[in-house]
Amino acid sequence: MKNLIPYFTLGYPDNNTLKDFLMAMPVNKINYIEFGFPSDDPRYDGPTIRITHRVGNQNFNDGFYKPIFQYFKSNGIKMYSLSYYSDIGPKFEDFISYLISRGFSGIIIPDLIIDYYSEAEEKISYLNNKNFEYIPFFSPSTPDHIIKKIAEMTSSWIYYGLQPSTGIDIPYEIDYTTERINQLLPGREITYGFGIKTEEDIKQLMKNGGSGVAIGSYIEKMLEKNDKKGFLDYINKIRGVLDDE
Amino acid sequence: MKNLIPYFTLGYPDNNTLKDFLMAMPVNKINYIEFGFPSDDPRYDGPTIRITHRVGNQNFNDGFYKPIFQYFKSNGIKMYSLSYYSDIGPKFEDFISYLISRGFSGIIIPDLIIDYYSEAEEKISYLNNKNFEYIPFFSPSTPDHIIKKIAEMTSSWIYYGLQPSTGIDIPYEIDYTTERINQLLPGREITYGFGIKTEEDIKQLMKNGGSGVAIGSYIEKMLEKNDKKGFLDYINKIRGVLDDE
Amino acid sequence: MISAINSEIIPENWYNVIPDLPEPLPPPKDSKAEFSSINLLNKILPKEVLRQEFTFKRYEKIPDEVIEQYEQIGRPTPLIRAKNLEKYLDYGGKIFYKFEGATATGSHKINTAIAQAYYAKNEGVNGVTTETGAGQWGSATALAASLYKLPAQIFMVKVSFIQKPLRKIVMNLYNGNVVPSPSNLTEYGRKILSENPDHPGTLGIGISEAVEYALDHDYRYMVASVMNSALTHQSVIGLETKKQLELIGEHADVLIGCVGGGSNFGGFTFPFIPDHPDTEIIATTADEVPKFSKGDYKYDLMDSAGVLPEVRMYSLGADFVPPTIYAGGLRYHGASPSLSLLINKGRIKSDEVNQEEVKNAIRTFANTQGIIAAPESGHAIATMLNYVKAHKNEKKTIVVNVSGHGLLDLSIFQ
Amino acid sequence: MISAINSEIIPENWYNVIPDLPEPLPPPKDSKAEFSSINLLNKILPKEVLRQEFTFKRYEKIPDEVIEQYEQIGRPTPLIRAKNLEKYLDYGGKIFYKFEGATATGSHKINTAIAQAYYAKNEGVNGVTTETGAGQWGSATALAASLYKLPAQIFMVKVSFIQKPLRKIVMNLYNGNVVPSPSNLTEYGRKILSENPDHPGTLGIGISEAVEYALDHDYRYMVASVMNSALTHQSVIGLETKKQLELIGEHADVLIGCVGGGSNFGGFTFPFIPDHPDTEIIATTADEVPKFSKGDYKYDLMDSAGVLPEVRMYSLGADFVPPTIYAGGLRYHGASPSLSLLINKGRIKSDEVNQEEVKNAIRTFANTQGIIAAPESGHAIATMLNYVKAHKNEKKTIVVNVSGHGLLDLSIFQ
Ligand SMILES: Cc1ncc(COP(=O)(O)O)c(C=O)c1O
Ligand SMILES: Cc1ncc(COP(=O)(O)O)c(C=O)c1O
Repeated sequence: MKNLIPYFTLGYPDNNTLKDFLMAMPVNKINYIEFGFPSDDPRYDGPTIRITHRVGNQNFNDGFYKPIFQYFKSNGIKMYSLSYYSDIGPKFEDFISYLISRGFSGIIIPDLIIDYYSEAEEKISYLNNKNFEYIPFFSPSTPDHIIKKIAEMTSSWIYYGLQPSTGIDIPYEIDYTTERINQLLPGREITYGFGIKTEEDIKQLMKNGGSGVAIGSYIEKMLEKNDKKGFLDYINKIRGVLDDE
Repeated sequence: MKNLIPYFTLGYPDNNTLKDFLMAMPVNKINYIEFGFPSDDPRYDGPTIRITHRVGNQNFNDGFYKPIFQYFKSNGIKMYSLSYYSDIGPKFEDFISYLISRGFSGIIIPDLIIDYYSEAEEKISYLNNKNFEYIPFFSPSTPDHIIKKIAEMTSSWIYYGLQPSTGIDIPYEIDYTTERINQLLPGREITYGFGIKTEEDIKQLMKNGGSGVAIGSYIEKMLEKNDKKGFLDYINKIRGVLDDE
Repeated sequence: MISAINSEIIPENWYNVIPDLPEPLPPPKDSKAEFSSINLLNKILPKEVLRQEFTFKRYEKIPDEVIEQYEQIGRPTPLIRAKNLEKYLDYGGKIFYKFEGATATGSHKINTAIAQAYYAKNEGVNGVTTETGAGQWGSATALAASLYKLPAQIFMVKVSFIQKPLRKIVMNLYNGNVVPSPSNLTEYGRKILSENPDHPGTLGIGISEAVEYALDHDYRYMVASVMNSALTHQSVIGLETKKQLELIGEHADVLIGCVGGGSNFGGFTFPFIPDHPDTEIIATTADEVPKFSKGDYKYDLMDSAGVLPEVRMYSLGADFVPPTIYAGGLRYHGASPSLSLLINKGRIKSDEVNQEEVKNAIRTFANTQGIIAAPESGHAIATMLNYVKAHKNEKKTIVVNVSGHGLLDLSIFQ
Repeated sequence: MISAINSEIIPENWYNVIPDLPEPLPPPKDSKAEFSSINLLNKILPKEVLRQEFTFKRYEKIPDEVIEQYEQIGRPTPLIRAKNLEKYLDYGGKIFYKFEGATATGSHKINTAIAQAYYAKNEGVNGVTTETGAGQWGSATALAASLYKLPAQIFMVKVSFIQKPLRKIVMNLYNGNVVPSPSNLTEYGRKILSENPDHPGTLGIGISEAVEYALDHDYRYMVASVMNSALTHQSVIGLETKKQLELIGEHADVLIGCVGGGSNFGGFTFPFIPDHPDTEIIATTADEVPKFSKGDYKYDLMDSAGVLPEVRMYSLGADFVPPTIYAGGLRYHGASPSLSLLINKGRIKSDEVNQEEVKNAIRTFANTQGIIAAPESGHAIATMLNYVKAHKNEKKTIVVNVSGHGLLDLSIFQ
């Protein structure tokens, strides 16, 4: 089964609305979930998600989410944290221990190999030793040799962002992208995300060997409008598209 | 025997001095002689000879020279007139009759194919019909096809000027020149003139197939100085050079 | 030059350094929380340019229509061995120079202007617009637009517009509409003029006017430098140079170029990055704009008006005001992100030269090689002369990019 | 451009048209009875130049040292098919242009300047000297002298010296010493200045000063145009063009160039004379200097001062003073003897164009091809545009010589 990975910034638009959406989500249609820990400087996110961080920062409260994390964990859904190294760097080990304690399977750190490349190797080894998945985040601007090197240091799935930042409508080329990635990372499980535009694109990505898609900005917009029905329909629709493949 | 062709402007520096030089000339050392009929516009002559024309124009007097012409004729020396077409053109036929009456063998007309090219063919035919030699005058600026064409219309010897005008010290290239001329006019009798610089050059010209040299400016200078001895020595010396070959 | 070999020298593909960088390139980011200037790019850049801005593709096919115009404006440009200069310097090595001044508008700027105008034309827009300081970029934009029969609206910083009347003539000859900025063609310009009718203008104001004009008239905005797409288009310089060196069996030991926004430098040197690991690469700036030695490697605004995104680069601060140096094209406060990264990682070195050195370098180059280099390019030449002096006994093959001629900047010698 | 093919395009020999003329060329003659200005040439020209002036040799070997400098200053120059212009004119034929503006000093003048300076250097003289009007020739002389490390003393007509300060800068960058003429460097100049300190100068005075300076300082005088040796050196233009056309399998049906003294025109077209009997050849002059239509084919002075010999040519009279037209290089009253003869014999046709046509032609050429042509070259372009209009349906291959760029003459558009 292809993976559908919804993304949520914790605390957006408010704790209760988010909980409402999360609990309504049909757990049999997803297998991974991505939680954004609100950042002070979500610089590689687009305007939609940037706002969710600012709001989430006000609202996030571990006590509120602890049972929710527990709920997903017990339903066999793997949880991944999206966190900026600029936020967690100073207290990296504590934060990883915290994530483990909350049942998370791994972490995505979009700025680690961009802005802290010299520290990346050490941190990835640390996570490997903890048996905690480090999910490499690559994008069009990740050089080939770095994609190879980082991928070799890990064995988990890989997150490939089609856009320079989330929710930005910049032309991308699916065939070239998958060709590149398949060549650099043969046989690897790849999730595509960051501004996928159409169902057609999703189909194409899966046809070309992708193993899943991550959906973020679109969901945040429905949370903002409190459109739970729209959200559920959307999840079902994408699930259908993925299953078609 | 190679030809030595001395040149004199009639009437220069005065009739008597010129006569004195002419009569002193050893007739066995020369076989052609060239007489310049003073021109109003000797434009293809250098400064030395230009002056002789101006002076000669004042002095020339047919009656004075008639016996001299007779003297050379009777000594078997062929006489050639050097005349500008700009002077003789209007009374061309009369002038040719006059030359014939004075025992001349032919005529050199330096400006005919330069400034009156369109009339040249007709005039040359006229001379041919009269059995009067037309001596083609060529120079570095005569185009190849014209050298060929004019030469084919005549059978006499040919006057090749090494310089654009007489007595002008401009670098020339003997080997190239004779190569060109021999190629364009194989087997033809060629006299070189117009500013030959050294005895070495004369030797070289003869060695390369030239049949004679014409000497002008140098002689005029000795006439000017009334240096008869120098003149006779020079004639002897050049004769020697030619005979060496 | 029309000859059998032309098609062999002009490359078929541009080269994009992104996939070969030593580390991932920090992407552009929005400087304001609510407004996405990255999204704005979507509305003002041709789609293809935007795509190229973020592509990982190492090679980007140059459209046939662009190659045709490259040939029309004088590509390939010559690579000439500066034998007279070698003799003058008594240098045992070899000095080559690539001469972008041989193109129609007299500098490398035309290389990206043609590409951008082509993509704009292809998308059926009404015209193109841009800002210009000293006028090099405005000239290139005007000609490129004219080649594809597009109108061009150029906002020229008012003080330069007044000081450089010849540049305006050039742009007019190329069918460009040039106005001094601030102008009354835009709301932004009108607002500034109403506050101060004698405002001398700035590049930031010019950019803001051009962007507003593009949005209002369905024009596209033309990017002079700094951005990755511009550097990719400029790679034609380096790719030709590589090919030309190859044809004569030479290997570049040292590459030298000058840096304003980084486009001629990146275009010239980046194609050597993947397969010339031992080639020394040196970026020259003006003493007065010491971005690499005194600037920080940080996220900063591309333009003082904050219209375009922030990028991570060496920067002296978007509001840095350099002294009025004679090399207008080197006054920019930052440098292209990819170049900045390569400098930060030590792959590319930097150098700074002062006005006197540059003037002398231009003089020496003129009276030995005959070429009067642009003041910007004079910096690269000055660094090259210093390099030769410092490495007198090493017989290196040095290649310097002379990004433009200085025939419209002669007044600096007055 | 450095490439394997360069050496194939730059010819090994110059071409001299003399042996291929339809009739013998009337030689130069002295205008004064007592004084031989032809002899004077002997003292002021390098021996080799003088020899070439009167040689019948069809091919003259270009010395290796000259070929090396030809490469240094940008030869071969490009031959470009003006596809944009063809489209703009909707012309079914082909238009090519040879671009001499691509050389270091921006015009063809450098081709003969290098040769003359080389021969002067070879003969161990102290320096070279010449006069210059608008400055093109002075720039070429200064650079050529600098390339062979000879001092150059340039007498620039005073009024131009004042009006064109940029030209002076260029010559200085090329190590040339430039003074306004009349100057106090010569007796002749001092005499004129003592009579009128504000004398504006003339080309004739400049020539007299240069000749005097050459005689007094063991310098050699450099000949800009008109004389045969200069045309022979310029034949590098036409020989390259022939080769370039050959390489792409094209045949020139029509050749067009502009005529001042005739050097760029002769250099461009004469190499086609011997083996292209059917090629139409058209010489363009300015309406204001109608030498071919209103001048006489006669012996006349080469210079108004009467220092140089008389030659047979089309002339409006050595004291002809044309209106101050924008194309300084076309103001000369006569035209090279060989060209005059070819026109007189009908082998070459002539055309005249007016200022407005020329300006429009330069504009059209600029915004289609990107090249801002020199005003002189603009005349050739104007004739070409008229030719295309008049022969719209004949698919000719037209080749036009663009003898220089106009970047230092932009003020005509002000
Ligand atoms: C001739 C020339 N060289 C260099 C530059 C610097 O720009 P960049 O660094 O983008 O090549 C400019 C900019 O105007 C220029 O005109
Ligand atoms: C660019 C250019 N073209 C043409 C000419 C005319 O001279 P010529 O007829 O000798 O080529 C000049 C003379 O100054 C010139 O500068």
